[in-house]
Amino acid sequence: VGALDTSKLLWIYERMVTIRQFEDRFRQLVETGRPLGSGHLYIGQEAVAVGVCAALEPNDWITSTHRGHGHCIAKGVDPRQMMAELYGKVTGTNRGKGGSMHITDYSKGMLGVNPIVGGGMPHAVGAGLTSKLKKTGQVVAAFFGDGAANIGTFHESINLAAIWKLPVVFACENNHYAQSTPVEYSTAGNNIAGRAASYGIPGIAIDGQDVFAVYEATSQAVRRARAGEGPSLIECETYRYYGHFIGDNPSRYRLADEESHYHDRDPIQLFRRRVIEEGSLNQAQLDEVDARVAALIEEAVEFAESSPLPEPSELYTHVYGE
Amino acid sequence: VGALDTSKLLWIYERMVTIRQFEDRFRQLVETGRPLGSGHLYIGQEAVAVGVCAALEPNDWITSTHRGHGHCIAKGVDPRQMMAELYGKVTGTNRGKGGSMHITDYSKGMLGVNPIVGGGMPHAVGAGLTSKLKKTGQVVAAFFGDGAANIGTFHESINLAAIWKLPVVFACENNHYAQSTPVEYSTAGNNIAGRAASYGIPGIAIDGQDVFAVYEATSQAVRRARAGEGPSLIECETYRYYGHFIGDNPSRYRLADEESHYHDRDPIQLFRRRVIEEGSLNQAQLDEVDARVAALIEEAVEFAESSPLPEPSELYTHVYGE
Amino acid sequence: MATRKLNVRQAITEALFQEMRRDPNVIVMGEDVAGGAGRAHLGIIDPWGGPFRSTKGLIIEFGPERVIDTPISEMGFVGAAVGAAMTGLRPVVDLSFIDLLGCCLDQVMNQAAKMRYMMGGQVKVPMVLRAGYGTTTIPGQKRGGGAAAQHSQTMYSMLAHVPGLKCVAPSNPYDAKGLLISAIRDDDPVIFFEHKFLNSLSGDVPEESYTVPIGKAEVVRPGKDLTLVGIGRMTHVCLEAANLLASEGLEAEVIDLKTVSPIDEETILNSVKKTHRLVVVDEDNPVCSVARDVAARVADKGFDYLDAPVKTVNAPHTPVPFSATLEDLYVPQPPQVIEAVHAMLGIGARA
Amino acid sequence: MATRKLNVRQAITEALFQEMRRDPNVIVMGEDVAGGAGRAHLGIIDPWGGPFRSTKGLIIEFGPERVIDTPISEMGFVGAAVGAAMTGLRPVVDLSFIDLLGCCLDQVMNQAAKMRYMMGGQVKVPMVLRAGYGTTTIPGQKRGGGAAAQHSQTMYSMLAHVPGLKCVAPSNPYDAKGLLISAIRDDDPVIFFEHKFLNSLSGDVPEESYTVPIGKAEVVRPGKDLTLVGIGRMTHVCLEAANLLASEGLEAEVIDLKTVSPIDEETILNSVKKTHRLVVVDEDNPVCSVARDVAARVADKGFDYLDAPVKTVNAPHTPVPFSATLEDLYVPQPPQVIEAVHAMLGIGARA
Ligand SMILES: Cc1ncc(C[n+]2csc(CCOP(=O)(O)OP(=O)(O)O)c2C)c(N)n1
Ligand SMILES: Cc1ncc(C[n+]2csc(CCOP(=O)(O)OP(=O)(O)O)c2C)c(N)n1
Ligand SMILES: [Mg+2]
Ligand SMILES: [Mg+2]
Repeated sequence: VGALDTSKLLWIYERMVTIRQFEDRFRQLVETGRPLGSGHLYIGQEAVAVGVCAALEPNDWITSTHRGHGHCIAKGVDPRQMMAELYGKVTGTNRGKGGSMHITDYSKGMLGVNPIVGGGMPHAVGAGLTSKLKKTGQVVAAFFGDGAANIGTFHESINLAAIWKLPVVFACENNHYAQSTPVEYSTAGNNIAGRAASYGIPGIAIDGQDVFAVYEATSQAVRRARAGEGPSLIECETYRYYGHFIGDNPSRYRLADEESHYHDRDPIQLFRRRVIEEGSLNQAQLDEVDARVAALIEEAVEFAESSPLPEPSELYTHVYGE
Repeated sequence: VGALDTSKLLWIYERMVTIRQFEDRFRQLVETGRPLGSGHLYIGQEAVAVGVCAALEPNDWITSTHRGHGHCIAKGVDPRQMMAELYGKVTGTNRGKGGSMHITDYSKGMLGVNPIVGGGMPHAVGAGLTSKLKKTGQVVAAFFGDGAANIGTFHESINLAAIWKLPVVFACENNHYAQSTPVEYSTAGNNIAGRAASYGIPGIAIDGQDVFAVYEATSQAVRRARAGEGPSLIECETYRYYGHFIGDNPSRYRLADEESHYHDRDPIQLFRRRVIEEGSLNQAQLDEVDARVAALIEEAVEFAESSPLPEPSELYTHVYGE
Repeated sequence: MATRKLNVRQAITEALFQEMRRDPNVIVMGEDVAGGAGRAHLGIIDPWGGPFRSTKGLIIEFGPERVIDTPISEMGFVGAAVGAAMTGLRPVVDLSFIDLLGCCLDQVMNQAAKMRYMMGGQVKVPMVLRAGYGTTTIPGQKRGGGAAAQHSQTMYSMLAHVPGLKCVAPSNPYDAKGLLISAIRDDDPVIFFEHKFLNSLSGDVPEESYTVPIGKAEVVRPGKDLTLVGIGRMTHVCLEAANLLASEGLEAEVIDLKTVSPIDEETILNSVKKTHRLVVVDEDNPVCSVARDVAARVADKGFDYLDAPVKTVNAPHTPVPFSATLEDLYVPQPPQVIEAVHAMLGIGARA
Repeated sequence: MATRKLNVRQAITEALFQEMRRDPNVIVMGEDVAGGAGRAHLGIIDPWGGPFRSTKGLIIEFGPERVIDTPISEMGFVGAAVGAAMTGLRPVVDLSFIDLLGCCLDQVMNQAAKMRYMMGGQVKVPMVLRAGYGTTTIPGQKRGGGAAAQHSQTMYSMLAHVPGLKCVAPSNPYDAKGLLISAIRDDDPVIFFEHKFLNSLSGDVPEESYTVPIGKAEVVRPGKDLTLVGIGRMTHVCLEAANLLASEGLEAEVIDLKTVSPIDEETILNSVKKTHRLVVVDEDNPVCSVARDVAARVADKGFDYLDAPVKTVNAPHTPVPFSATLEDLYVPQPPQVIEAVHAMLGIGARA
């Protein structure tokens, strides 16, 4: 907690809680028969997105995965526009044309949820090139899953960023599963962080449930990136509380022990306990955030419900420019 | 040399010399205006192909690269049929339909020269799967270049072979260049062998000009593979004497020092010196091989020149079965 | 033997069971084709059974050596299937979504498809690549959105273009089973397109093993006034349109193309010879599509039969939008087919 | 300003120089686009200048930050170009051979092409992907063989199919320069097809910068009896065929398509309206090809103009063979065009 002031701590808490409440609400809506699509819930992993984004500046960039709601909220995307996107409304971030798997807010440096596994990693390299060439000082954080560590773009992207010394932070969210496939089956070698050695860059495995650990590791990687020393790889050990998508029952392929272990290490509860114990924030401050966020999420749902659908002509627009 | 008997030593020498003479002859034919295509010469790297294949059984498999003449000859493909293939004749290994970049002899376990960089590596994984599933005990050696170490299939193939403990030997020919790009530019990290650690498999960097070193390292990897312990990665430091293809002038991007260093470490001369010094073979035995190979290559050219072209109908055959 | 109702997914599962029993060289590979790999000792076995559950149960009977979960390494495992096929196995690869062709095209187009030819006939590559395609839109049914631009494509046109590949796209459970069995027994690489909307479509399927020939289209409704050619889900759209046209007094002949490579020209030309009019309905994007390919063949070889412009109905030249309200407009439906028929016949839009 | 003779390769180089001078956001990336990267301190700079030498000299003027050698990582560097384009640069990527699309299709088809749409117009992806295509066959010239199945493909049909991409295939140095400048200034991803055979073709090119519009075809030879549509090298084949046809008393109008996505229907329809006959000549494989696409459009929108079957001439549905004797047969040449014209007109083969 040390270096973080109250407003930063509240910022962190608010973003984590926003992710949690946003998705909980979305899940309920889907499960109670609201006519929405499915989605890949981020719940349980909040400390990763928020810890990473806490170490970034607003004009820094992130790339994301299929499980991207958390990344969006952490980077400052408006939950109202996000909810409207999930409803397929024209007021959504992407005018309803992208949905859960493509939420983007360029103005926030959020370069797109990207459901092709590994598909966003090269974009981070490209954004890093832009930053380097234009000397803007911007850093790019590339989120990816444990499953993505076995696809070619992982290898190619990290190698490219390393040889070009680009300001990219590769943030692996190792939630132990790719769909129902356990990471220890799919992934040879000791751990994903260790693969950094192949590219001569720092690699570190950390507790992804501890937002402070994530923030700390990312801050160090960001310093390195901004100093022109190149990319880093951070493997965050974490867990998704729900299935691969809404509707998937994870108890078919996960062990109850493991699930309860991570529920005991809930990132939001860990944060609350720690800041209260250390006296940096009090219960009332935290509860006030919870309430504020709850109101915001309510507003987001209302906004989404009451927003108009895209006009039929939208089918044909934005294929090309002009 | 130790364990190798005279016939094996002669076998090794003959195959290295066959590669050298075959390609020297092909190069001369092209350079003196014979109407042939170009090709990627293997000359200088003979110890790798022959050292690897010396450690394999005839029914083991290899996959190859665009620079594949050496791999073919080392695995026992008939130079006459190879030369006919280069001439586009129907008596060629591939009936003239593949050419230099696709020479294949399935009956020799040579699964194809493959000019898509990294394209052959997954095939080695697949052949390894066949071997494992059918319990044939066959091993697969996958040749690839230093440049190929940066493409996604390198990563995916080694990871797959590692998690499935397949009998594959990944043999990297690090000749320091991919086209004109030096390996130290394109390849982050210390060396390619070191990337083996990412997959928890043995990785070793050896002198690729020393056929005994290559044979030794491969033999060890093959033992491991046949024992069901999985793949290995061997990085062979080597050099191509000519340009990337016939017509490319390498002195535009290589240093004279470096070139002469490797000419001093010519794999065939090293072999000759060593076996003569150690008294395992004598000058006459070696010269006899040279002469025999020279006759074979002459025969190959005559065979190719006098062979018929494919019939026009061949354009349409072998697209599909039946 | 008996015939039961199965849906397309179940028909596919049955074909896989029967072929794996018949031929020990048949293996199944893909992400989560069983699921939870390596955890059998913890009692976890087969929790997924494939992205659409069509490989469920295989691992129980055939074990993890023949039902192989893969990491997310499309180029790697599709390429491994190519290598395995070259060396004696018959892999059936589950690519989940055809959109993921983006991650393995080299192995499909440059390797699998061309191997036999490049090697002068020395090798064959008997593999099947199964992939879900299309959207699940049901026009008018209220829902937020679909699977959007990267998980809803059709894409058979791109692969039909590639020499050396065969491509099939069954429209019903009977054909799904028979074509999959044919594909597995075929010595060439076959891309097996499974329409996501049709997976739950039910129909009569014999219990025993049987084949449906690759490369043969079928007249699924006879008619004399015009020919409608459909592919996959579009066959059903054509049949619905034919019903509506019948009420206008137009008897449409409907052909289910079934195989998009090679295309059965003969069946189509024979029909157009009789009807003199053709509309091809295709869920893929229009440019260089199977629909336009069929139209061009008929405009060449069947020109003298034609009494009217050849019409094609495709999805628009746009990515697939998420919002249901847009996705519903994206996929061709009976009204668009009827509109094309009217335009072809010079019938003005009805008031 | 003056006009000189340049070949296609030189025209491309000039376009790159001029655009890089004009706009500091334009960068060039690809394998060995300069070559020997990282060795400037050893006096090694620009030893390759690209696989076809068309980026030669750029690094001298623009330095290694804007002329970027890449490792062999097609998915990675094409994807990096997408990310760079999204964030403000204008990358011109050299893919060497279009066949290597196999290794980067996802970034081209799923990412670059669809980004603007999926994101509801928030971003643009102004990038150019340059790629060599085609064979260099010169029928009758004795030589062993060509570049075979994986280094000779045409493939624009597959990419013309993809919404969100534009695809151009110039047939001469003037258009190469003008279309490349247009492509670089375009805010959408443009695939720039460079025919390997045409690289050394020479023609008049103005010194100054100019654009040739994307999406416009051109009548390069007027005629009244039939229309020949060519693409890239095939435009020259059409012109040769037109000369031969003239000696039979047939005046062929020849159209150079220039852009294969979007296709200029209007120019083609206007021509067919006049000539009533159409042959489309395309070096790509036939199924779902640009040739058949054009034929289908005319069989629909130009049906009433047509007096004869619409003919298409393509490479066969086979991979590209190595042996020169076969490769010569693979690529369409004037005799096949004339054969198609005769077949169209019902003229029997001459004895
Ligand atoms: C290239 C690719 N392959 C497969 C899929 C199907 N798929 C979607 S998410 C997923 C699992 C991803 O696992 P991981 O990277 O660990 O992320 P997580 O879902 O755990 O957040 C798979 C296989 C895909 N979308 N893209
Ligand atoms: C995927 C792919 N990218 C690029 C090329 C063009 N190319 C052919 S060989 C080559 C260099 C390969 O270098 P390396 O792997 O080191 O092998 P070497 O030529 O040194 O034997 C390149 C870039 C290709 N054929 N395939
Ligand atoms: Mg995961
Ligand atoms: Mg090399």
